[in-house]
Amino acid sequence: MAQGGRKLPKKWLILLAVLVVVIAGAAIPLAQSSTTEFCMSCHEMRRYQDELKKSPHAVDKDKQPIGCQQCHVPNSIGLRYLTVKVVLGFKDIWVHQFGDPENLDRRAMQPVARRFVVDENCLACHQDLTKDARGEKKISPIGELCHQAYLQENGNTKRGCVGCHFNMAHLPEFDRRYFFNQEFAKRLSLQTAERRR
Amino acid sequence: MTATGDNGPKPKKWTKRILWILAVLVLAVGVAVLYINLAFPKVRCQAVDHLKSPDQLGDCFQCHLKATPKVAQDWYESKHGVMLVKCFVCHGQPDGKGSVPYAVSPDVNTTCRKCHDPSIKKMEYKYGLKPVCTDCHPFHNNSLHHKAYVKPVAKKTVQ
Amino acid sequence: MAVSRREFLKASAAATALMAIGAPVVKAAGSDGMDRWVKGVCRFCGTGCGVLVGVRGGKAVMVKGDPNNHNAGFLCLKGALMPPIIYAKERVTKPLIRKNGKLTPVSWDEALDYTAGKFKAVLKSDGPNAVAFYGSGQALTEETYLASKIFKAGLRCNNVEGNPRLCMASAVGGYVTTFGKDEPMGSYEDIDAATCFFIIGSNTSECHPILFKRIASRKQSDKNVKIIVVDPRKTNTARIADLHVSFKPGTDLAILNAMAYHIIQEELDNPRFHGRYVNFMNNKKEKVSFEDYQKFLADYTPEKAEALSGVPAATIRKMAQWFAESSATMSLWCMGINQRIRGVWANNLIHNLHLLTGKIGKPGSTPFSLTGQPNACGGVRDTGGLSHLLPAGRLIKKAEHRAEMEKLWGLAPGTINPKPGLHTVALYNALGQGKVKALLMLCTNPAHSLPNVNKHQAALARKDTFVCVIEAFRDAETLKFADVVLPPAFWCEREGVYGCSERRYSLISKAIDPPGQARPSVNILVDLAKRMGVDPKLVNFKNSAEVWDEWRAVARPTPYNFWGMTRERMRKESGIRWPCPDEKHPGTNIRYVRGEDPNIPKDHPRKYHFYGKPDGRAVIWLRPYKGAAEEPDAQYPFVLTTGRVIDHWHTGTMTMKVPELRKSFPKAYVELAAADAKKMGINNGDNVKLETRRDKMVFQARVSDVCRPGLVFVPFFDVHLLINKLTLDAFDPGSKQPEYKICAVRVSKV
Amino acid sequence: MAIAGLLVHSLVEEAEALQERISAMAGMTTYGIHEGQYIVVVAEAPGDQMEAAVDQLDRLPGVLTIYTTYLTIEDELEADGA
Repeated sequence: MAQGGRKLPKKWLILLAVLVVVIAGAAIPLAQSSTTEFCMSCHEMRRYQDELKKSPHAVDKDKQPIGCQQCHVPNSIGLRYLTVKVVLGFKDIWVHQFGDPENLDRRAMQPVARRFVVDENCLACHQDLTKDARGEKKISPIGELCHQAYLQENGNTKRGCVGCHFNMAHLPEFDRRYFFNQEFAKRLSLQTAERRR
Repeated sequence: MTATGDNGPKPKKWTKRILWILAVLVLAVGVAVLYINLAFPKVRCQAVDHLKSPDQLGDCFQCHLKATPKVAQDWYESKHGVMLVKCFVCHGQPDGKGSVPYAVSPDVNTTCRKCHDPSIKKMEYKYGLKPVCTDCHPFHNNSLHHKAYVKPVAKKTVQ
Repeated sequence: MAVSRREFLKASAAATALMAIGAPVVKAAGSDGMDRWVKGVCRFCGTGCGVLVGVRGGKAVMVKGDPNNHNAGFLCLKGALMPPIIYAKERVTKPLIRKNGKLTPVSWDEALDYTAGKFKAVLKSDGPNAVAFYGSGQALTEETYLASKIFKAGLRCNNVEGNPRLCMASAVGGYVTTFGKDEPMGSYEDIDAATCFFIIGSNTSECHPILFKRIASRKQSDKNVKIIVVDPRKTNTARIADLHVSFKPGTDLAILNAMAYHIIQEELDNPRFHGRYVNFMNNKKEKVSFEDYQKFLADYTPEKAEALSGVPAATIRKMAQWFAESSATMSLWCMGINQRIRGVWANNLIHNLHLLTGKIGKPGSTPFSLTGQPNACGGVRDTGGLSHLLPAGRLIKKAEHRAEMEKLWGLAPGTINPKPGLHTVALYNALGQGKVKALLMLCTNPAHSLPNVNKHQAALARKDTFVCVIEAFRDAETLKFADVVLPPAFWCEREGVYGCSERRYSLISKAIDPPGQARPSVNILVDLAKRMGVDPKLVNFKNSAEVWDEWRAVARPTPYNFWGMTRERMRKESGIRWPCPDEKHPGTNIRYVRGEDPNIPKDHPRKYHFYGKPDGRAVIWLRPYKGAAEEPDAQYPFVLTTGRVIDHWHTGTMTMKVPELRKSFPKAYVELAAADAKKMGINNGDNVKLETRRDKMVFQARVSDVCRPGLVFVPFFDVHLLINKLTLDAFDPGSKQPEYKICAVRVSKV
Repeated sequence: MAIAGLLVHSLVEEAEALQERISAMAGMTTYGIHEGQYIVVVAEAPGDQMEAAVDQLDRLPGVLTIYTTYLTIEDELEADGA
């Protein structure tokens, strides 16, 4: 088999090289397609960026604007990352190409979008669940109970930051009446007023 | 791969291979779908088992106004909210000791029938019984027609 | 046309209908797992919703709404939660006598003989005025009628009182002084026809939820319906209000008079109506002219009312405009108007607005007094269960009424004591002074619900007074002072009639047997009366049905005639509204109107005939303004008001047995206006001390925008935090109803 | 007096009470309950008030719907000398 051994590594080597090329080849477009600019290349996404600018997640704590991928694409490269990139990527392209991108059914999209935002991305910036979003004040007693239920210390909400924290970045029309969205809605209405003038 | 007689009956070998490929494909898709449903659950918050804080337990609305503000406001502004049909009437008591069984999403047929039995019978006669009430009548925000009610939720408590 | 021809046509009409039966038959509704459904009425508020009690294996397992009664199958959040109360472990199942300080179980004979002995001793030593009976608007009609007969006829004692004195006496005074007869003339059906609702002094959404639902549905069905809610608290009722008017507590008389002023000034009144059907009378009961009424109203201009009440004159004008201009106006009021130092006058002023504008006796137009308790109307007001009344609107002070009753009850002339007995507050004062020595109580909890309750608890605690209580729950506050406790059958464990706010008498059928040795109260009273030496002929009733038949006969010669409501008919139908003269009569929707009210002959010359008054004319009273008994001052700057929440019923003896209701309102709280709380640095949940001239107590604060600044509210359901220790027992000189709604209080952070 | 043959379809539990109440109404005669929920009623009322009478019947509690299976105003025609 030794003789085969000499021939074999060459075949495996080629395979390995091809694999590396394929992965590198795939990684680059995957990485490139995970940037805000890429998202904005489709016109229908413009509205989402406008909303993001007025949302509590417009900028992070050192005033850098937050990109789409920081929430919608799982941080750690892995199976989730691949699933999101492939499943959502394919869906986006399909809708952009064959769907009706100009008037998307945001009410139907909301549950799907929330489904694919992983907690890991939220926890990337908000590590301490006993502190408020900026990590300064202690959260309210009710908030504490909720997070204990999230961590399954007291009761069990069965996962999901976005299961409770709604409209953190985007605010469709039908959600603007809720009292917890009042500031966000007011900022948005000011923005549309400016644009109309 | 030891080659059997390479001029064996061609079609049988091909169909076997296609079948194999199909099986693998189906398996792959099945695994993918299973994985997606596991890794990315449809409903992100199911309150499988309610928190255990007895003193807080009584007043569902005060706590849920903070914990799940959307549902709380939907209920408050719905006709059930105006009529003070409070949470325990349909959902029961989280510790399960109440006379109404505890359910995050109560069984629509028995719960609605408690009050709306006559109108369900009338509907049943005229249009036939639709199994799930909430298909047409959304439970929390059964909307109220025109300006009949003060819409926005008043801040229940200052804090 | 030959009769046979006609019969033939009718026969063919029937035949075609029978043939049509061939149509597909819809699945009959199942009985979802119950052996049988027993018809009854809810045990709680004066709305009087019909219920069906689901009985399985001899146990009441479920309660749901009766689709045939006025509530069409709906119940409020506590209506269906009866089973945990029926089977509460605190149920009294054996008679108890207090022996060296502890209530110990004894046999029925021992308890009844002991009680009868005590009563007989007091009767012998101090005469009939030293005993008393204190009943309830939650007892059955038959029980109250029987007790009233036992005391007034049997013992010649007029000290027969009941807790409707604390809630409905002013409404009775209002109706009797304005229309001559008690009870509203409209019904719940008016809600479906009204285009303007004038709700004053009532938190309808929490105290009469099903009526609130009906009002809301009416508003939802017609965009033009206007709802005015006049209440210093912006309660849940205001959520469907087009106009919520908050005013300084105690100034409602000025507002009502100012509305009348505006109606006349804008000539929105109905001179033809009040010219033909109304007399104007001043406070000295002298007839005056319409011009005098205008002169009287001159010092109630909206501007003057604004100065007193803090309600902008424009708002008062707008209210009056809507009231007068709507096609059908229904006014609803409750304790906010009744429990006042001048509750009768407040009732009169509301009736004035209806009589002035002619908005009465037409569908949707009626002044409708909401009753607190399920049987205050049918049980106590109609059967004469108060110290100045005789059954069916008769008065003790009227000789011919006494004579009539003596004939009906088969008594020797002059048996009934001509002097009316003691009203509730006077009764408990007399108990405190030792003038009354023996008290029998039925189905009520005065040690918790009387105003200025410290004084009255002391009265009950006196060693030389004997208190016998017929009460179903061991942990009621009053049992601390009871010498004897007799266990009654509770709610659907015995049969009997409840009469609700809209003159509807409904039968509660017996669904299950009472626990232990509990007995129906009618039998307890009969047995006790016989042992007290009352002539057996007066009380030979075997069950409540027989008492009902006698009561029907007694009411028959009066306008309260409900002779047609036989027991069988009551079992079949879901409540009938009196007057109902015969078995075929479907009951009356509107009174005092020819063609609607059976008491008015069909050919009567006048369309509206207020037969309670000698000349058939109602009265618009010239009632001057009167503030509260205890106005806030420098020392006690706030106004304290008390009331109910939807989750609990009165003293919570029953609703505290239901896990959900106990959890949703575990203890009482003080509701503070946000502005006041901020000024005093009180946050939501802090402890706050309330102090009045009578007592002080600490509550948890609930800061919200419900109360207006300067007002605090405390619900009275909590047995551990008896707010009635702080309230005032000043009462309306006319109706003797105490003023629960207003007293001065000092609020401080603990 | 017009005559109408009506089939009143009522809720099962209320059929008894409803028949009682209908027979108590002027100009209405009932012919028993069938299948537990159909009440056969023959209504007699002046032609112009028949519609109001049926409407009043319809508003009774427990009534699901009413079929008119027969209607004649023959005798009124006769009276007008038609």
